[in-house]
Amino acid sequence: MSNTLRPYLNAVRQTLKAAMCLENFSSQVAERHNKPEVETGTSKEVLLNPVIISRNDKERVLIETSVNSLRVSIAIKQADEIERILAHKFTRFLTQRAESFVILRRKPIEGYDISFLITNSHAEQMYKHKLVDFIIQFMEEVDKEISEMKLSLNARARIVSESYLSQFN
Amino acid sequence: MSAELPIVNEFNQGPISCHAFNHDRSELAVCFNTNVVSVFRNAGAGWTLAWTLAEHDKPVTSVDWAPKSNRIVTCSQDRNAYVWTLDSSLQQWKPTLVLLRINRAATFVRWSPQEDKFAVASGSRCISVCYFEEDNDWWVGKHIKKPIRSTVLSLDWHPNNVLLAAGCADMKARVFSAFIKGIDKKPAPSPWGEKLPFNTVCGEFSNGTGGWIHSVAFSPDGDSLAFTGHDSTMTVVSPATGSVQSVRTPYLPYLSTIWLNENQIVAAGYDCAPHLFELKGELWDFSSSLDAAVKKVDVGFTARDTFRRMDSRAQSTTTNDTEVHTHHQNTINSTRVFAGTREHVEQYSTSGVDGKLIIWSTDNIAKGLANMHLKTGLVDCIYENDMSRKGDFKPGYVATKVDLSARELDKVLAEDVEVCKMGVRGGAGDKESVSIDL
Amino acid sequence: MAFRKIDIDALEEDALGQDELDFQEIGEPRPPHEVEDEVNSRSQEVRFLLQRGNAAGALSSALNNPPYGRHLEAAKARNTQTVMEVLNSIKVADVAQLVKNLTFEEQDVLMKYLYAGMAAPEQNNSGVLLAWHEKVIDTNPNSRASLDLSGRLSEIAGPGCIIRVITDRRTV
Amino acid sequence: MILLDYHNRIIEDTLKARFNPENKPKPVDMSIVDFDGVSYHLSTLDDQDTKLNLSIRWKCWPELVQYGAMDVLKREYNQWIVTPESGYDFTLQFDLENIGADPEDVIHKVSLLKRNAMAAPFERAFDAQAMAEQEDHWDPTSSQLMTIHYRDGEAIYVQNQQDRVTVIFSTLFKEETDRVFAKVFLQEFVDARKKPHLQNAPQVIYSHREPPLEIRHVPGLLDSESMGYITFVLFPRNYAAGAVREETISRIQIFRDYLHYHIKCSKAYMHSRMRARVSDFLKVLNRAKPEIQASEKKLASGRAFRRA
Repeated sequence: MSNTLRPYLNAVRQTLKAAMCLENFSSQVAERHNKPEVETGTSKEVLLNPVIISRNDKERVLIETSVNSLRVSIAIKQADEIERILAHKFTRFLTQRAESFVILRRKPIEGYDISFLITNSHAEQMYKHKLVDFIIQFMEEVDKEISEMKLSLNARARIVSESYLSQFN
Repeated sequence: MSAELPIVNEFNQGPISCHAFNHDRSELAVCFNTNVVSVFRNAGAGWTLAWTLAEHDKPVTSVDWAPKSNRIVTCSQDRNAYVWTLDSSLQQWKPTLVLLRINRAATFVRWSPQEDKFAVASGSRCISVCYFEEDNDWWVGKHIKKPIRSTVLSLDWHPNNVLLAAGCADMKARVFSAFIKGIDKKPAPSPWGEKLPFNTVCGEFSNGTGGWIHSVAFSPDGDSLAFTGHDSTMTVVSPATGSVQSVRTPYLPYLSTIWLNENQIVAAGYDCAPHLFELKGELWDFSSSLDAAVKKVDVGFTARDTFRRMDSRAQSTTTNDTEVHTHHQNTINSTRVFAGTREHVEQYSTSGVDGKLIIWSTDNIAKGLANMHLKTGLVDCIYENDMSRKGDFKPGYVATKVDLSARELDKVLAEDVEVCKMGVRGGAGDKESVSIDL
Repeated sequence: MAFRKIDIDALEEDALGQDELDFQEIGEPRPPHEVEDEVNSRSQEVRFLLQRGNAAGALSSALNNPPYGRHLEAAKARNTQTVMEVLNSIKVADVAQLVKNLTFEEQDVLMKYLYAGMAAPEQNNSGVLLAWHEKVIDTNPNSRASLDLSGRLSEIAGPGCIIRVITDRRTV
Repeated sequence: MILLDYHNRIIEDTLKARFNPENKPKPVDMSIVDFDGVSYHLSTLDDQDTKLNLSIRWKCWPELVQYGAMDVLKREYNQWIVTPESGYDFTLQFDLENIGADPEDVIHKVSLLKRNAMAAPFERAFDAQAMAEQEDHWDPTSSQLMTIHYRDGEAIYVQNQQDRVTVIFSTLFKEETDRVFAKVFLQEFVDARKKPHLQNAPQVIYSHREPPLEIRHVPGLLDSESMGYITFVLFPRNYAAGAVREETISRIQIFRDYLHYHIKCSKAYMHSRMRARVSDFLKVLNRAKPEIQASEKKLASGRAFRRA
């Protein structure tokens, strides 16, 4: 299955590179305000078509773009209940630290596990290509982390049960 | 100053949102994405801060410097614009009040060629053309409203001081008349139309595939208009011949455009490098990137870099060789003429989000293209333009575009090999399939 | 603020409505049944071409003037299905060559269908779509081997056609 | 530290200090806590510092007494039993000058007070099963289902059959995470018997939410998503008289706390892993910010000039 991982990440990288063309755009609705249009959604003409890149029906990335902000939402592979719980705990752990993550959205979008909100000021403060690298690496690492945690949990369970039951002999 | 390599000025004060030079390019007004505009003077030893124009309370979005009358106009997201005049005795810039009468942010400002009025694009779906009223000593704005449906992103004045092109976020580029009685004389007839009362729409165009219009630019003689949209497309319209040519590029969108001369346009934007478009025969087409950035040579690495590189390599599994190999490390948001006349620009300046202001020279373009003709002048091939009109292109265009594999191209240029015939490797159908004989 | 019930911004007559935005580029809409017939006849033609092994022809005609506009959901789904059939039936080896011969217009349309296909992973095979996506970006034939003056080849890439998928409101 | 101790470490240490002849007796008034809501009170009598009282309070004490806890306690602590302190269920009293047995022994035995109290129902079930085995036609209704509500909402059910004794734990998982983790753990418990070296370990059955057959008739069983039932099937070889029986009784009691302890450990481990991963991500993200190579202006004192 890993053969679709590379094209999947490559497609996400290219789409992010294309979508992350942001500029400073003050609000057309609220006077003297400058808000991320993808979140407010008040001026329709500055919102662009959202696109979805999917690897299978579990793993997909939704990219919603607007003139001054971009929202990337990721659905993480959750094959069974244990992975679902681990993914949930991990994303909650991250969203609670969204403050230090700067580009992480506090609440993921409906139907997705984690969302990034990148505004034009982020694209100004940070190198765009490095932001794209970060998101790609984030996607890889989260998958790897969850499967590692699942393995470690199974290993712990085996040790715990064996050490308890082996005393009975 | 027609140095070969581009001159890079680093200010290291954050992203540059806009810049403007004075008449002799000795002084430079720049805004670092803040609410103040810093004016630098180049006393030979680089740019030193001379003045700070502080009147706005929100980020300044655009600045323009009238060469002859030496007046600066700034506009900002706080819906205000100010005209600054230099009080020569106190050596201080004094702002004068401008009544824009807009209730949204001002996004773009340009002096008219005769510098008797300036146009301010705004987010309240209108353009405010301001002229000076002596009796109450302020600038007052007249609104061009219909049929603008969204924020106006960019403006460009026609040489005749009356026509004004505007690129807007409703995916339309329009040409308006900004004729103000009492100030403007009746303009000479132009392909854009004769009777031109204020606010008449002399032309409305779009790229065809959506995308807000980021920049508009009249050709040197004003008969054609080039505009770039967010759909990475450059369109050139000339009402005289009625031709509308859209050049779709495979690159990222362009945020600013200037004409070098009647058949060369430079556009720069999210690809962090100025790109050249050329008119070949009747067909506009993408020519090449004008940023010959030096390759990041690995030799002579400092220890810190090697560790950082090892650290980053150990860290990310994906090959992140997406280092940006261009002079500008981030988006270019404004390109302006630096030296030369409107008909023949010798140097142009670009400023970007990476806080750099770079002055490029245009004479190396001609030389570069020449050597791309590969010396023999034998080049004769057909180039299929991207209007995808199959079959009806005329043979015999001299091609500067070649479609070679990377290896072949390097070989050609590296060894100055004598090349006799080059062409486009086409597939089935009508394109002539010719390959390179080295 | 509960007492303010009226959404003043909706009354702003200049503001562009979503409906108007989506169909601004399309011009006068064609009658739905005419579009449906065209889509059905195209799917037969494509299947016929595929059987005769003319993959390039099948691809070009599948991507030819897609059904844009309002109330055409059935026609759009049908056309997407046709394009998916073509994509799935072409061997990965000659994808690169086929993509090389597409014009810009056909490439943009192909990209739209790739993203439309990926939006419904349960029906379509995302793996195939991803492979095509990679090919369209890397060997974008019309991305000129743009030569900059030092002879260094600038990056061949096709983010441009992705951008047009995002900006073009004529969605498939 | 995978296996939990059976005895109460605090009591053991405190008594070691108090029984130590060098330390002169001094007034003591400590309240100590243990798993499953057990609380102890270690205190000296008001006037005599040499008299040390240790009393225990447990919610399910009456049930334990009903299943013969007093006999077991008498057997273990006969000489030190006194009338229980007010507010507590059972009290032992020691005279520091004359402890009445080898101090080491006493300390170890006393720190197992909770274990000994809980041992009663198991011992009764084991004996009942031993007798039931002799009779050739044994009447199953004669075996008594002993329930110990040792924690709020959770209980242990002990019942003997003719050839085995079943011990059922009903336990409550507060959080969904606990429930899912427990499922993984208990799946391993159930699969453990397949391993060669665990052949004769007791059989473990886990059923989530619906109670096993043996206790289906018991009234008041909470039916909720977070309820789990773990059944241990002990065979005579698991509780052969002597040291094996003592060990088995101690171990079977601590099972519930053992399981929950390890679930919490896993959650803590996951937490530390996530924290490490987050700091990695932050490092990579900060590398995205260009280091503004502001030309460091040096002040006269050599310190870099930082614009405020």
